[in-house]
Amino acid sequence: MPERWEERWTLPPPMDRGLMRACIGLSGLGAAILLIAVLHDPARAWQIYLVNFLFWGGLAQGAVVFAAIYHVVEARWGLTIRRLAEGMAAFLPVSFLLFFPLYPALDLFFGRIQDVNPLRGAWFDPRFIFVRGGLGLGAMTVVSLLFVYYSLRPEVGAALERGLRPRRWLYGVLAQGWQGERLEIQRSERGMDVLAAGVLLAYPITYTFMAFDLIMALDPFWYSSLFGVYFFVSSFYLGLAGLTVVVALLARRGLPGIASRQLSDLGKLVFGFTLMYAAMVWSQYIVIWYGNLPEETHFVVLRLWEHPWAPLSWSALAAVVLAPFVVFLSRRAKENTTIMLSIGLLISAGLWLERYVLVVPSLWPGDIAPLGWMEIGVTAGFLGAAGWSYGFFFQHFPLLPLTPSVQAPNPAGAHALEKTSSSA
Amino acid sequence: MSDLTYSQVDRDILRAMQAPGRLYYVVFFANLLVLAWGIFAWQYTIYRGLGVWGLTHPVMWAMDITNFVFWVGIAHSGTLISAILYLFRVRWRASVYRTAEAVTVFALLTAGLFPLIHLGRPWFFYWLLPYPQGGGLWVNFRSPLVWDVFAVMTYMIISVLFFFTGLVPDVAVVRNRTTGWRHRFYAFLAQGWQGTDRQWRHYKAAYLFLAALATPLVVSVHSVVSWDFAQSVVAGWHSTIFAPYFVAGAIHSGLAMVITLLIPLRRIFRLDTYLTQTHLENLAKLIILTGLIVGYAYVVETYIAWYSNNVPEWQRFVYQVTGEYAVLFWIMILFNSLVPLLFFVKRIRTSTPWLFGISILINIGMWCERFVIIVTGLAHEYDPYSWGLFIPTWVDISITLGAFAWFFFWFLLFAKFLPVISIVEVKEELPPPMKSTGSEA
Amino acid sequence: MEVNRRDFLKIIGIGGATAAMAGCGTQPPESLIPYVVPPEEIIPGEATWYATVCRECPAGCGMLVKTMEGRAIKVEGNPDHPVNRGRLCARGQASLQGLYNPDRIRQPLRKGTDGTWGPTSWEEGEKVLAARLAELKGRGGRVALVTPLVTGSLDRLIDDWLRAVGGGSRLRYEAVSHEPLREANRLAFGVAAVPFYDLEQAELILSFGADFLETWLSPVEHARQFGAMRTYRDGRMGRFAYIGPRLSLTGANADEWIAVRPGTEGVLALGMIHAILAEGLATALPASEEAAFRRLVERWTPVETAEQAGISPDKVRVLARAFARSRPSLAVADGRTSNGTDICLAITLLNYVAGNVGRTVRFGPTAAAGRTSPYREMRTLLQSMEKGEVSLVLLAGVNPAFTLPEGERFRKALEKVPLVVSFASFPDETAMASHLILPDHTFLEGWSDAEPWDGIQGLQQPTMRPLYETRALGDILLSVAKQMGLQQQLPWEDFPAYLKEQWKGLHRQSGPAEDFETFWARALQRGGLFRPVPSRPVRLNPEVFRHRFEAPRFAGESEGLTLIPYPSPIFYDGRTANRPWLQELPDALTQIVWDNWIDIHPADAKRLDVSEGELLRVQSPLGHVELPAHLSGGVRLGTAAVAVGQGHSAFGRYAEGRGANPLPLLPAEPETASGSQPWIATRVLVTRTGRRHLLASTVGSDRPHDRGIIQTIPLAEVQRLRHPEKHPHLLQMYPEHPHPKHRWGMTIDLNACIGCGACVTACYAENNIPVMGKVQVAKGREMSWIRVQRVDEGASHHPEHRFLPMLCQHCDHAPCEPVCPVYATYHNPEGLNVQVYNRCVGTRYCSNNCPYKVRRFNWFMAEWPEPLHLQLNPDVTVRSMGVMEKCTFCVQRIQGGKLQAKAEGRAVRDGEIVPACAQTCPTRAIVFGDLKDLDSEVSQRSKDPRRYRVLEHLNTQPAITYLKKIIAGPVEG
Amino acid sequence: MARPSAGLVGSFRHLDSLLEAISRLHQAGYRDLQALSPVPHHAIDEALKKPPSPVRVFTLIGCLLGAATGLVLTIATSLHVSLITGGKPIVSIPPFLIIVFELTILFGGLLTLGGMLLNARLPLVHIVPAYDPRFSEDRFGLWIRCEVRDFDPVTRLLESADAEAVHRVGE
Repeated sequence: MPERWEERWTLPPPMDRGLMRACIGLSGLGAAILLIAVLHDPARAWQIYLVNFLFWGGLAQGAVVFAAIYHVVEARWGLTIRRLAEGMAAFLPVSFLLFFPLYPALDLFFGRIQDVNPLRGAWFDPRFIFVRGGLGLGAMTVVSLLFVYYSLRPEVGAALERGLRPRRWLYGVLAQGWQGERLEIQRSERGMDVLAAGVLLAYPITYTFMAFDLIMALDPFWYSSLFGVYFFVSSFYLGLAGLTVVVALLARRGLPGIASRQLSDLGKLVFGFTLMYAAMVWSQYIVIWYGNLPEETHFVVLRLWEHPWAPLSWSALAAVVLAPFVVFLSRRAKENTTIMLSIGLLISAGLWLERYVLVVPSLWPGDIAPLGWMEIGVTAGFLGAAGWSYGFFFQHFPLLPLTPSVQAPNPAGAHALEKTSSSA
Repeated sequence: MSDLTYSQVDRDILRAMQAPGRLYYVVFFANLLVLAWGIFAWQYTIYRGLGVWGLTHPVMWAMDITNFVFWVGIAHSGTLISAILYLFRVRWRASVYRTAEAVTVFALLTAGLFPLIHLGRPWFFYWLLPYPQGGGLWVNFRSPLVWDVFAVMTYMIISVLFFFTGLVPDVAVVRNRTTGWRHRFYAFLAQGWQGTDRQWRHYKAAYLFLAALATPLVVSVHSVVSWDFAQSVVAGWHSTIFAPYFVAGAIHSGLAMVITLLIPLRRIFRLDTYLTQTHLENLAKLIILTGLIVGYAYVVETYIAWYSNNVPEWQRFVYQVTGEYAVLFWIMILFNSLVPLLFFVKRIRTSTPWLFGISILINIGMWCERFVIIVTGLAHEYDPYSWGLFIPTWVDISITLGAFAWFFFWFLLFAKFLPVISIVEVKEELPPPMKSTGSEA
Repeated sequence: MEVNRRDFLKIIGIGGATAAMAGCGTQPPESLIPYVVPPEEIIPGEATWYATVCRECPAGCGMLVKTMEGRAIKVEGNPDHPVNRGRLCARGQASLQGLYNPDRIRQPLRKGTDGTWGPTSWEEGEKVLAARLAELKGRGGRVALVTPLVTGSLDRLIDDWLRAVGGGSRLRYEAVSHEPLREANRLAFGVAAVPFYDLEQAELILSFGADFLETWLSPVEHARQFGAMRTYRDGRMGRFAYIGPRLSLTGANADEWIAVRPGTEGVLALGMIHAILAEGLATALPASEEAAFRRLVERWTPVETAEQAGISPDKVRVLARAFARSRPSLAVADGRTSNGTDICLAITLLNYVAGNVGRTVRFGPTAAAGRTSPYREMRTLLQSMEKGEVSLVLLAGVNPAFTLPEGERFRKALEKVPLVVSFASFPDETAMASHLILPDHTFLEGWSDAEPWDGIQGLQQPTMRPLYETRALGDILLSVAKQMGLQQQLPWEDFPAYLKEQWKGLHRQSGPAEDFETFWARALQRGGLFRPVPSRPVRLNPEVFRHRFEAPRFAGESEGLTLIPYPSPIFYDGRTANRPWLQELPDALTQIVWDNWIDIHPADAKRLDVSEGELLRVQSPLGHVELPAHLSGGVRLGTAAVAVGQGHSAFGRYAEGRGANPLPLLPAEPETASGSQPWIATRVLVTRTGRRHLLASTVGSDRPHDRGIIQTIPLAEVQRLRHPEKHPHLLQMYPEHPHPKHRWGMTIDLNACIGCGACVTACYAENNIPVMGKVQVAKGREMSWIRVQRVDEGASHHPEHRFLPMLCQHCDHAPCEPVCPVYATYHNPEGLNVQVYNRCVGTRYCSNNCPYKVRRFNWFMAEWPEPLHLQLNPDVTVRSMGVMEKCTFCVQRIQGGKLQAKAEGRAVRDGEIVPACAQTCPTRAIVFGDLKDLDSEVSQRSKDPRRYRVLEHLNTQPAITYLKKIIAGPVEG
Repeated sequence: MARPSAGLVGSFRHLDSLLEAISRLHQAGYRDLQALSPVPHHAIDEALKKPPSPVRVFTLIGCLLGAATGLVLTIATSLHVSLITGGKPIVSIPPFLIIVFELTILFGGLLTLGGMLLNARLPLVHIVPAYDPRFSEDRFGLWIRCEVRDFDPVTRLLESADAEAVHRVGE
């Protein structure tokens, strides 16, 4: 790992200009298609929009939460990975803005639940959902960005001091009241302590209510108390998967700080969350299966046993649970970038499908699953947006963080770390 | 701690195993009395019938199952600390995990009794075991209670294995320093351990895999326990969040129990060098986490009760908050999810009295939680005509106290007969004696 | 007194051994002819049925008694009997516990000079009696013989015998009697009789305080008629309004409760006549009479009437209109106030004006109930006893020391009598006050016959050999006569001979189509001789127009609450208070067991600062009792109600010391007109004692709580009903499972259920359900497999009771089954939710997971004090401690039925397999059968558009379909 | 060749001395070495060039065995008893999976332990002569089995890696 920080800027950004342009183009195209779709078949357009909103937002947020956890538990095994995760925060403000176009669709989504129980009507009044959703997501975004900001601040300031990196307008803003490297590193550590905690507190709450309001409530009869947990776990899992993709890609480019050990640690983490995700699915399934209460079962049966959703659901489960579980049982698989990359992609794709199956069957009356140009277009648009925002981040900020000061706090720590890794 | 030498470690930890003082005996026999009383209460139940408990129609489970869930819960923190933290390479676990594991084993010994005690015809308990029975009958594998049998049995076996495996190298040390029957006893436990590289290699491997197995197991066990309730259709029981909620709750209570036991242990055996304030502080931090999870579950349960638009669900919630058992409910909210937040304050989580007090409150709170879930769910079921109340009798209470006595009976023996801190792992945490770095052992 | 009773129990103890012996496999006498084909001998394990008559109250229902190994183990109604057509009430069901009551008097007893009891021999006892009679013979009139309302042969024998032994006064004393009714009919039509009221035909019934579903005349019969009358047919059903200060169980089944002031029922009736005439609705009335009526009732304008009765004038007009317009209508009355006769008369006239006489009110058949001796005569006897004019009192089956307002005084008076002989079967208050007890058989052990209505001769035969050394009253009388050398007057050597003689007479009347023996055999098999009786036309007696109607009089201060004692639906006049099944049977309206209490209106309670369960001192000018308060909107403001029947000071372990007997609070003056005893005749001052009393009830919450457990539907909407909407989205986790041969199911029509609780007691009797006692029930540990849930859907000051029999629903998706770790409960191929007792380990999870809460756990080892154990049904396991139990749909009967069908090589017939609850249900609310048989009644009924299943949203798929109760709303004119 | 019964035991104060000794003996061509230490250390394993423990295989087998047992047990017995409860299918896979899971863990754990005992040659009835209680406390031991004629060179090697003491065992 390069000790002298100048080298941090010599590393090439993960995305070159061409790729960036492609992404921007893609997002523009997506927007266009969305527009056409809305005019053509709003119901269908908005539901796929919601799917992607949940998917990409969750991906970015999940990754940032990972960074926060990494900081809180004072992990030391892969700083680069942390920074790559922080990078995903760049999409959060975009995602936040993408929430608001949903407004016209809310009546579409919550008309039924308002009819079913007028008592709950006020709670599902589109305006109210809009407000609380906006506030929740807003807060979540702000906290996440601040966390990342504190993580960046030291190198930004350092860069300015050394007159590196021309984009003064941005750096100027970020490095307000710079007090010198040593001090800044400590300050940023403290700031990150607080904000990481903030992120970790805000995340479950925001995402629980996202799950309840934007997915569960689409079906006016169904409810499951675990659904919130399930959703934020799966979003975090999604974040990890996305991260795995990025890490695997960069590892093949030989990015320093990402050795086979980092890969395999990341692999173990993904493996762990495969189990976690499975547990969340299972905990709901077994209870609903056993109780066999119509108000619960209809939601599950519709997706797992009824045409046309069953094949989609099962393939989603296969991609999200089965594949990673089997593959990651092997130790070597976790160190192989190709396998990591493909598993990462598989999980991400699977989770996109999962979001799709959670949302669409509640809204879509037809007996053919709507998967056509609208869906592809809108998804592509989101992909583009996520892409260029991520690229943007690394065009401005180094891949290797300065905080926490790299040398491990005590040799015993390193010692312990070696020891267990050897036995693992 | 890093200025310790290997032999110093041996001396310090073995000191705890010297012949006990008067206080120990007083406590031990007082405890024995309570235990005897509890056993009497149980025998009386068997003789007269479950009618001597406060149980009634519709509340057919109450303190019996509460105790069962409570003790299984206590067990969980042990495995968390010894297995999960091991996998996560958390260094500070070394000095606390032995005690935590002992808590696991003894808590399971206690919990395991209740499925037996609570039966209407305990003398037929073996009918719950999977073996071909009269008329080609087997157990009903669809029943959560059978899952319980498997989960708890497995858990008990695995934790005992884990416990004794971890003990072997330590016991070898003890073996070398004892004579007479003690020597023979420890020699037996040590299984002829000498710490050859071969032994160590396979030992470490086995230990790692046991840890890897124990981790999903511990999660499954309390999930299964939670499903004793969640699989039913009882309003307030049938809830998908129960599994993770119970697991978190279990660890919550377990950590509290570990703190409750470590603090006096550390004081009496003067182990402050090994059980430092940071150890307790870290446990306290974990408690913040579990406390938050449990609190989250309370909130979500409430929200869903309202959201579901399910009349019995909501009425039961209102009853739980305002009915005869409301006090217990509020105790549970206060002690389990609010009081632990005090640990956010560094001064509190680093002060032994605070730690001790709060950990005891959490123990109380978690017991209440189980009671509230079980009893309020049953007391106000679907048919209002059959609503009813559980009012504990002296027998209920005696058996509950007896269970605590039973637990402490084993723990007291443990404290005197086995090293309460893992000698080897503490040594591992020390930098090895190196001529090059001049560090000595 | 106390001392005596304790000795008593000692003696009973001695008798124990005999009982045990008597129990095991006693062969019944050869002469008995069973209901079904006579068996050559008793086949072990096979039931033999005997037809007989229920004597628990004067209604005289026909009864079939199931005996096994020579022991009576279950009683059921006799389907051939015109009174009850196969149905029985709870009291009838519990008669077995009279037979097997552990406190029965087991041999003749004699009180020593020191007042302690000792056993004696029959010879000895009869000698004493004979000697006494002999010495009194010819000194005339110093003998008094008191029996309840005995009818038929025994009645005649007693008269003959009394004449033979030298005469004396003979009383037929019933505490719950109908003299005012009889007197009213005498005044109106010159016929001193209680007519036949045809509830079934009526379009509208107005009950002026007549609790015809509980204790009035012939409850089971009336319940059946009522059920039929209330049946919904094309948009209509019979309407029913209840008028009276207290909402009785009968009233609870009415469309409307009009809470008039006590004793003003008659006024309302007169007011209605006034209104009917005013609106010219009395079409049936001849002009002459109409004028007379106008004069008679002119005082009672609707306004005046309403003023006196404490209701609104409109109500009077509406009722009048409705009553006159519904053809036919029917008004029934029970005069229990000081102006009882006037009330009954007014109602009789109301019926007459509306043209119901001859249609729904028919003279022929008339009721035996009209032949009781008025209470006034008991009073006379009492006074002459006090004057020492009576030297011998014979008491058979009556308990005046308990049922007379001056019971205590009666007991003292008895002391003035040199010899008091009691024929009682139980150590009740009166028996304890006698000198010599010559115990009679219970009716299940002896011969007799009963004639509740003229034309209906029920034949009572012994169903088993007497348990103890008891003798039939008839036999005693005859043998005493023999000892007195009266052979020529009374030549019969025992009562059966006399009985046969009487029936030879009936045989002659019925025409010698067949020889007597066949006639007799058929009578025994059928349970009696039932002949239609033509109804006699009656003419209104003009005298009646000169009748002066009086207002009720009440003793006690005016600020007190008017006390309304009423005969308990469960204990009648207290004679069944020693039956544990009945003590454990929840009172229909309060669900309280093992107790009695005083109903106080919530507003009064507020005024008096009284709370539920507080022990109150109830003070009348004549005395005071202490009773726990029960707050209930079921009494009119300013009144308080207490059930009669509890509060025994003697009468065995189950009856003694429960609550208090309100009768001693009542003034003793007979009602002038009829000589009956007015029960609603005093006001009481209610004061707090500050002490509390545990009222054990089986109800958790009696409010509906929006659970939709008891569902109702307005009359108007029934027609519009189509099949109830299916669940909006029924996507299940797993497929349905088939029932290859049968699928046993049940329908319960909530519109027919009157909440009487007969099903509950029948279930106790059939299924060996243990009785837990007050303390355990208070803890919610009653063991009933079926319960009649009561929900109050009305306002707190005006309750609206709904009843729902709840039992195991035998769900297709029974939540109780999968949670059992040992397969102790599962779903059998015929759709039964089976409970395997000897497999159960008692985890109790099944009960926790049963949404209907119908599973019962054996908290202790159940006990049946000897000889109650002799009643246990050998076809049903007695459950041991620590196991779960519940309704089995009477699986033993299902098995029996299937075997029967198999033996006869045919399919099971619809209706041949009937569980105990369905069998006894007086209104046929409960119907059982095979749902796979699409023509079966149960299948038909379960297609009824009113159908619903309790807690359907849980997808348990019960085998029991309920039919919603129809709410007709207040009567409109 | 037949394994020599006798041997030398050197005891060391320091871990690195031990490692030093090991590598020198290796160079000198002595292969039959066994280290004794109060704590495990991967450096020792690396120095001795021992293969990784095969216990993991036992664990895996155990788990598979457990899973299989669970499936067979639940399905077979349910089919055998074949009573319907709560309308659930006779073969109700979801509940059975819970049993399968528990047995997987149980058997896995048991075989793991078995594997360890088997491979580590435990339990050991007789303590090897080379063992010294201090090896469980604060000393590192190295046991070389060799012919008597090699004693001197080995002793020298050990002392050159400054062993505290060298004993002869197994004569």
